[in-house]
Order: sequence, then C-alpha cells, then structure tokens
Amino acid sequence: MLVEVLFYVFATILIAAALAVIISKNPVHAALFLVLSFVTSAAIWLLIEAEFLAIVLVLVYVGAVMVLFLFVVMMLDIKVEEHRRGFTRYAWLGWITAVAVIVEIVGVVTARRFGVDITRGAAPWPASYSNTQALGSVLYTHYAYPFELAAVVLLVAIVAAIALTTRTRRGLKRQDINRQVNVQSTDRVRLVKSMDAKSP
Amino acid sequence: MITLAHLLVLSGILFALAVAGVFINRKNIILLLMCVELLLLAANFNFIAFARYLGDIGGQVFVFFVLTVAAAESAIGLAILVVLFRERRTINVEDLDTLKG
Amino acid sequence: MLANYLPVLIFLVIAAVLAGVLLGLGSGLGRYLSRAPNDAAKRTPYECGFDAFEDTRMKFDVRYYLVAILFIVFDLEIAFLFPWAVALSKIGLFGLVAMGIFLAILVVGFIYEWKKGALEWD
Amino acid sequence: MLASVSTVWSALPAYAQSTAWIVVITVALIISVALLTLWERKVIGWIQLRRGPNRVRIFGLLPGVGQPFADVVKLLLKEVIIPVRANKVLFVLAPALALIPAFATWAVIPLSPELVVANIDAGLLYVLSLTSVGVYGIILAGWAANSKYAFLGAMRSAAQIVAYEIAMGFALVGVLMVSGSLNLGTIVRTQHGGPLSWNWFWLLPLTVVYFISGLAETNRAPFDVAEGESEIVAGFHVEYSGIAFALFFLAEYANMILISALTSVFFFGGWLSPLDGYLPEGGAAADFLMAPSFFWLGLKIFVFLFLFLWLRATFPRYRYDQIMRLGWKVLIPITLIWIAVEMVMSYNHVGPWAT
Repeated sequence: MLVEVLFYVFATILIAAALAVIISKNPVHAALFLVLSFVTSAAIWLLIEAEFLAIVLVLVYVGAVMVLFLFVVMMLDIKVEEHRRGFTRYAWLGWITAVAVIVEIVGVVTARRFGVDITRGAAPWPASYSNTQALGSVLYTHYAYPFELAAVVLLVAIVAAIALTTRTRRGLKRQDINRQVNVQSTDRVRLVKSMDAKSP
Repeated sequence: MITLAHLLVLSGILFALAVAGVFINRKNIILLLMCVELLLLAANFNFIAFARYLGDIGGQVFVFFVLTVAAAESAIGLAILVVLFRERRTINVEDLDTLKG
Repeated sequence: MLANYLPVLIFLVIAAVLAGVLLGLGSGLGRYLSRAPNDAAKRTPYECGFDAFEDTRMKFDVRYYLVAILFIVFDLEIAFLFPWAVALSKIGLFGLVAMGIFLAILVVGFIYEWKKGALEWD
Repeated sequence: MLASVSTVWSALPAYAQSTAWIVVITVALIISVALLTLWERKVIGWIQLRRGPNRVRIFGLLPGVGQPFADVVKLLLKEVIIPVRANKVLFVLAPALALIPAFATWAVIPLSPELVVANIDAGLLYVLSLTSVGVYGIILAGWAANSKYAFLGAMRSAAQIVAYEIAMGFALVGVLMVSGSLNLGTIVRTQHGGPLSWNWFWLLPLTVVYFISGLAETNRAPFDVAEGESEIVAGFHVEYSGIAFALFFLAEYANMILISALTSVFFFGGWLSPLDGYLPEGGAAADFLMAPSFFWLGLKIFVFLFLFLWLRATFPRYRYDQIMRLGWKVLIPITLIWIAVEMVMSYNHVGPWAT
C-alpha cells in the first residue's frame, strides 16, 4: 500500500520534473530539474528493488554528470532567451509526437503481454538476496567482454576529453617538487672570499 | 502493488516528453543533451522493469552499460561544447553550419 | 528490503524539515528585528567596498571542466569496482583477471592524462 | 517505570521507533556541533597559548560553555540578506541542500551492535552518493548569490571536492574487498578481534588517503582554499548571513563528525573495543571495556575530531595547484597500487583473506 502511494508520488514528481526540464527558460533550472528527475527515478528503481543501480544512478548521474552540466551551464553563461525565439515553430510537432508515442506505448503495453502477466506484482526475492552481489557475480564472468569494452569506452572518453580541451601554454612557471627537494646549498649560495677579511 | 504496466506506461510518458523536448529545444545543444539523457533514462526504466518482472539480472547489467556509455557520451559532448563555445561564442545549432555544403 | 529503506526516507524528510524550520524561523526573526534600512548598499554583492563593475560571470579555465569530465570517468570506474569487490569471493581468478585488465586499460588513460599535463594546475 | 517505558517502546511500530531514533540523532548532532565549535576554539587556543572563549557561562558552569549557545541565538536573530539580482529560490535552497546530506548519511551508520537506523544492504554506496550530492549546496550557493567571490569560491570548492571524491571512492573499494559487503554493520563485524585485525592494519595507505580526502572533502584546513580569507574572503558563502550562513556552518561541522565516524567504521572497527581480549575476564569494568558499544565509537570519533583540529592548528594552507597535485598525482595512484596489492593478497590468501 505504502509502496503504491510512494510510486504514484514519485512518478508524479518525475513527470513534472521532466516536463520542467523541456520547457524551462533558464538552462540552470533545466539542469536542476533534470537532477530532480534522476533522484526520483532512483527512488522508483529502489521501489522495484534495483538497489544497486538506483544508488549508482544518484552517484554517477546526480553526483558527476549533472555537476559537469552545471559547470558548463554556469561557467559559459549561456543566454538562452535569445535561442528561445522561434521555438514555437516546431513545438506543435513535438507535442503531437509526444502524444502519439504515449498512445502507442499504452496501446502496446495493454495489447501485448510480453509473456508475463503485466497486471501482477513481481515475485519477492528471498531474504538473503543481495542485488549488488547478484550483479557482481554475473557482470565479471558472463558479461566479461562487454565489461572490458566499457573500459575501452571510458578510455576513449578520457583521451577525447583531454585531446579536446588541453592546450599547452608556453612560458608558464611550474613547480617541480623533485628539484625543490633535491636542491643543494651549493646550487643556491656561492661563498666568496671577502676582500677585506682578515686572515686568522 | 506496482505492476509491470505501471512502469512501462511511466517510461513511455517519460520517453514521449523527452522526444517532445528534442523538438522544442532544437536550437540549444545543451538542452538537447539533457533531453537525450532523459531518453536514455526512459529506456533504462524498461530494462529495469523487465529485469525485475522476468527475474533476469541481465537487464540490470545492460542498464549499467547504458549508464556508462551515456555518461561517456555526455562527457565528450560537453567537452566539444566547451571548445565550440570558446571558438564561436555561441551554442546555437543554426550557427554551427561551417560544414554545410 | 524496502522496509530497510523507509528510515532513510524518514531521515531525509526530517533533515529537510529541520533545514526548512531553521531557515523560516531565522529569516522571520531576523526580518522582524532588523533596524537597518533595506537599501541598495546593504543588498549589493560583496566586492571589497567597490561597486561591482563587471559581470559576475567570467571566463573560466578549461581545467575546471576537465576535472569534472575526468571525475565522471573515474566515478564510473569506482561504480564498476563496487560489485566486483563485493562478489570477489564468488568470481574467482577469472573475475580477478577481468578486473585486472579493466584497471590496466584505465591506468593507460590515467598515464596519458598525466603525460599530457592535464593534471597540472598553473 | 523503566519497564513500562520499554513495553511502550517495543509496542511501537518499527517506523515510529526509527523516527524516534532519527530525532534523537538529529538533536544529538546539533548539540555535538555546538560543543565542537567551542572545543575547536579551545583546542586551537591552547595550541597557540591562548585561553580561547572563556566569558559566557551557563548556570555558572565552566567558563566558555555558553559561547556556542550564545552564538546560535545571535545567528538566529540576525537578518538574512538576499543580495540584489540573486536567484532567490536557489539562494535559499542551497543551504538546505548542504545540510540534508550531512545529516541523512547518519541513517546508515552503525552506532552500536544493535542500533542502526536503516540497516540497508548498500550502505556504503549510499554514503558515497550522499557525499557527492553535497556538492550541490556549494555550487548553487556560489551561483545563486550572483557575486564574483562566491562564484569563484564555489567553483574551486566543487573541483576540489570532486577530485578528492575519486581517491575516497578507491579507498573504500579497498575496504570492500576485505569485508565483501556494502553493509556498514557487516564491515564493522568483519574487523572483530582486537586492534590489529581492524582494517587500518592491512590498509594503512588507504586509511591515510581516506582521512586526507575527508579533510579535503569537508573543505577543512589545510585544504580550505575555497574560503581562504586572504584571497576570496569566505568562499561560496560570502553572501550568506544569519541563519542561512549558520546552516552551512552546521553542515560543515556535521560533515566533520561524519567523516570521523566513517573513518572509525571503515578502518578502526567502529563500535568494536580495542581492549577486546586484552583484559582479564570478570568484573563489571573489564566487561564493559571489552564489550563492543557506542562508547568506543564515540571515543574514536572524538579522537579523529581532535585530529581535525590539530591539523588545522598545525599546517599552513595549501596552494590550489598543490591540492590538485596531491589529489590526482599522489592519493589516486596510491589507492590504485594498493588495490592491486590487495588483489594479489586475496589471490594468495594472505592477511584478512587467510581463512
């Protein structure tokens, strides 16, 4: 019962937030509403007991991806109002598509049953079930190749980001800790005999 | 009791909103990227729902990979965007037509 | 499983309520007791006594973005390490080697990052 | 009397019990933060051969104890100024967003063998994800104020927090490899058997990395460039006054206590007793000292909090490029190497994997 109520609450927030993302005027607000939709999605995923992915969604999307989005939106200071002019030209097409997609999906969901009874809840997991462990025990064995491919995708992301953004600036003074630590007194100070020193 | 139908309809609405978002914000790359994130989120909903109701963890593994690819995509997408903005001072899709024949 | 998460939700709600109550109480009392006129000098952003003569938004070093981008990649890497560490005893040598290769590929990226000077702040 | 209380207590439904505990924890945290600010000023005073706050008394008690409470009253009564051209909604939302994660993380921390508010399976992940959500308070505070100093400070803080979160995450992977569970209670239980079987012994580099990242994560000295007074005044919260500022302050100190608690849980056996097996059996005192209890967790938290203050009083502030170098070029490689070492150790069944 409580689960159902929570589902409806979260689903409403999710849809409202998604709607706000696509119509808000200020990109910072859009990004924050997107954060809200990710958080509520994570809550809904928790309700259907996809514990690990729900928290990873918060960790990776809310904690990392959306931070980057906010960095970009805030630091570039994009004035969106100008870009907004004339958006109505295609807006009606967008809404029609949206309604069509919703109608289609509802139709498909009610007509075809995907081999499961879609009006029944899922079977509960046994008490000792650990979502993370279940995921881990197949991810690195059965799905080992996609897993390594994910590493390659991430490698490509690192290389691409660095190749795109870094450019070397010349004439900068950098601190070289090794040099600083290994400096000898003879490198810095030159002892000279004073002209008028009295020899003892 | 949350049923599969609940989740599929929810993800359908989410997907439709994201598609509408792509149409509405078709001039601003950064909002387009956000709409793509929403699209992928809606797709992930379906994977997770079916993984739960068919009792197959494979769907969740797939969501993990989708998350990975989508995160990498937005990382590179935003990197391109930053570089583009520094070169052109704009992120309007219609101004980015240098490659047009 | 879900019953275990209920207290988390309650805690989040209570923390939010706490913040809301404190903010409401504090700003209400503050406004009630404030004597100073609510003029422009009081409400301009702080800038060492000068009037702000520039827009707040400014050009930022691209390295800030780069840090955020690299954070995404490494965060995902950590997310991949968690289920692995939990299932370590079940997946045996094969899982160990799979993660070894995964980490090796990403260490290549890390070395590239290092050599390209992406980690230098100057 | 006590018996009737306990019958009423056990008759309560589970959610009412946990709500009661949550309220108790929240109030205890706020009081601890108040006392911590006093303790901080006292300790730093002693280190610098000063007295620290010694005027305000409550009920004629020790001089100075009233200071934090007087501060609270002052902050409550001050006006909250919202600067012109600030984004009002986000300006007010930011302190709340900073506060919520600092408090809600306590839901999963095992306070004693019996008491944990939310005994969830993915506790460690929850901790990590709430930590990463804490950045939003800072970014929004800096942006919404529409002030140059605040924005600069926010971006600096955010980049710094984000960089150290990676080292933190990797260090926690090392802990996970030993315990094989994301549940914090299980993590504590796998460390049982005296101080040498706590995680710090086999994971010493990760312990150090975790604590240093914790310092950087909470923006504490020596990593407090974001609010380096000499450079950008107060950093992201320069425009905040009154209670809105107090919320950031509360969040920062609650986070310090949180990091201390997490360090004890992950690396120093949480509520386990360090004297376990070292004292002769029998006698109420020995039994108490050898049994796991909240007392030990509290003591450990206190020690780490003292370390926070000690470090602040001792070290000069790092420069920003040095902070970034430390995070990326020292801490992350150390954690990666140690994870590799642990992989070899677990394959050869050495140390914690010996059984």
